[in-house]
Amino acid sequence: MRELFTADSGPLLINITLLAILFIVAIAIARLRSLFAIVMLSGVYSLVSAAWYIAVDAVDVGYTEAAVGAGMSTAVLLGAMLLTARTAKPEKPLSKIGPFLVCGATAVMLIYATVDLPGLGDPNSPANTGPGMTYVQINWFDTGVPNVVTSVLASYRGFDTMGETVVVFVAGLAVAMLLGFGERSLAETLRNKKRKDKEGDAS
Amino acid sequence: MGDLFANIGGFWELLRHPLGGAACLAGGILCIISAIGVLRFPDFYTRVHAASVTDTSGAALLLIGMALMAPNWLVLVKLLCIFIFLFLTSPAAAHALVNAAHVAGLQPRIGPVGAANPEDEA
Amino acid sequence: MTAAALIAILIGMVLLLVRALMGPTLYDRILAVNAFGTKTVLVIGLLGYVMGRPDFLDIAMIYTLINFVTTIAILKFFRYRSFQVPLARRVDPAKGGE
Amino acid sequence: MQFHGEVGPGGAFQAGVVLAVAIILNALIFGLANTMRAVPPVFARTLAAVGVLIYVGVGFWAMFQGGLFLEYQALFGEPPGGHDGQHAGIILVELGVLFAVAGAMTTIFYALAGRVAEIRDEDW
Repeated sequence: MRELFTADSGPLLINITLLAILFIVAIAIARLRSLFAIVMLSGVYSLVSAAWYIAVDAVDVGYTEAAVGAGMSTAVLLGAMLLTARTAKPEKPLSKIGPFLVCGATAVMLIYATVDLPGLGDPNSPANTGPGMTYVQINWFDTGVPNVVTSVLASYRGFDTMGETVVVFVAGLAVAMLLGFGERSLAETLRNKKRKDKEGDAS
Repeated sequence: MGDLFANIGGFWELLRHPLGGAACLAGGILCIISAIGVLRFPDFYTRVHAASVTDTSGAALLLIGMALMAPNWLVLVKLLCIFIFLFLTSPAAAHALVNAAHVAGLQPRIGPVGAANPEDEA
Repeated sequence: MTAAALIAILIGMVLLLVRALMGPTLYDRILAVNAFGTKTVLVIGLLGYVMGRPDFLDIAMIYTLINFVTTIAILKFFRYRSFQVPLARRVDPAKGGE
Repeated sequence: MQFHGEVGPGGAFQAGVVLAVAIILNALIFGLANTMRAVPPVFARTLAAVGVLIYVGVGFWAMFQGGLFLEYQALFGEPPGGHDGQHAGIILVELGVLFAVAGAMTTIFYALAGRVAEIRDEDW
């Protein structure tokens, strides 16, 4: 038992605990029917997964998960719940078997594939010896930017990042095209206020 | 005199890591206690009381412990920012929560200890 | 020491999760999720120390704020069923405030 | 976060989302109508478009200076080895991403939160 708490296996224990919490939350989200509880639990899910990203040293992914998963998506999901019912439809018991089989088969294949994966931070893995290492070596001479991730994203693959920016823009535009720009509520509030003022003057 | 100050500096450097570790451990134990309280207390309002143990003493002890172990000034400033944010937002959130529950008509559980829970009967 | 504190907080998180799943009323769930967020902030801070790189506190800082926003959003939505009602009124100096 | 972007972790996308979350907090506290008066929806979607334009504009600026599309080295026509163009180009491009993300997220939030639940009589 003592080895579990020494420096070497402490991070392992933390990883296992965080992943176990993630698993429990995922099962709970799948089982619950109240949409409110599901929105809140998805907030919990992204909190825990961001903590886990930091535990495996992926700090910028943790940043993104913190900003998008916990803050933005909760507000947007609550806004979407305005437009729909409060609880999910109950499912027929037989209709779950097909998806369950597909998910189980995928899980078995993924677990089989992890046997071949290199360890976390392994210096001999393909990702660390191939183009990744080249970027790290030539980056300072090429761009003079200290952070390799930024120089790869913005400089070496600037065209790719431009595509992503356009995708975000188009996504915002598409939602606005489908649902309207939200200006009607402003117009309606102004109209209500004007009417209330008029009633106040009359009385 | 300067020699004494140098000694104090060295002594502090030696002392601050065990002190910080002890403060962190105390904070962690308080977190467990508050979680047990949230799990075991009978009704919503007492649970809010248990949860606020984390927000006040648990978080304060942990942040003080981390600040004692801080390697440089930037980390110290960030910890101070977290401290201020936490102490501004968590009372506001707790008040909003209890206010919403009260307005919605959630009644506290009143009666002798060990009485049957009205939620169970309903 | 920090690793022990971290594991203690993780155990606390699991207990809170049980409350969030059991929670007889909706407010219990919100309370558990809010306390969970506070604990996550502390976990992120301690993780930096355990891994020897305490420079990640920015994320903990942002979490503190985002957790607050989420709680307020859920409560407000639950009470008014809409985002459009103001919670606080701006005091108009011309009218002397009402 | 935004100015972290070049030398440390974090970046424009996250900063944009945080900006949008700030606007959402304002909407939660002061009401959607007041926020829409402070940050009009027109401004939000214009911001998104301007962000994309800044990004593409940096690319075309490099082209007009005689380089390739998005070749930051050519921004100021400096010899190889100089890094001012790289720094300026990355900062400008990240500014574009910041504007685009913040504008798009705010537009999505307005579109979802600003829906009137049912159509009132006066709307006809």
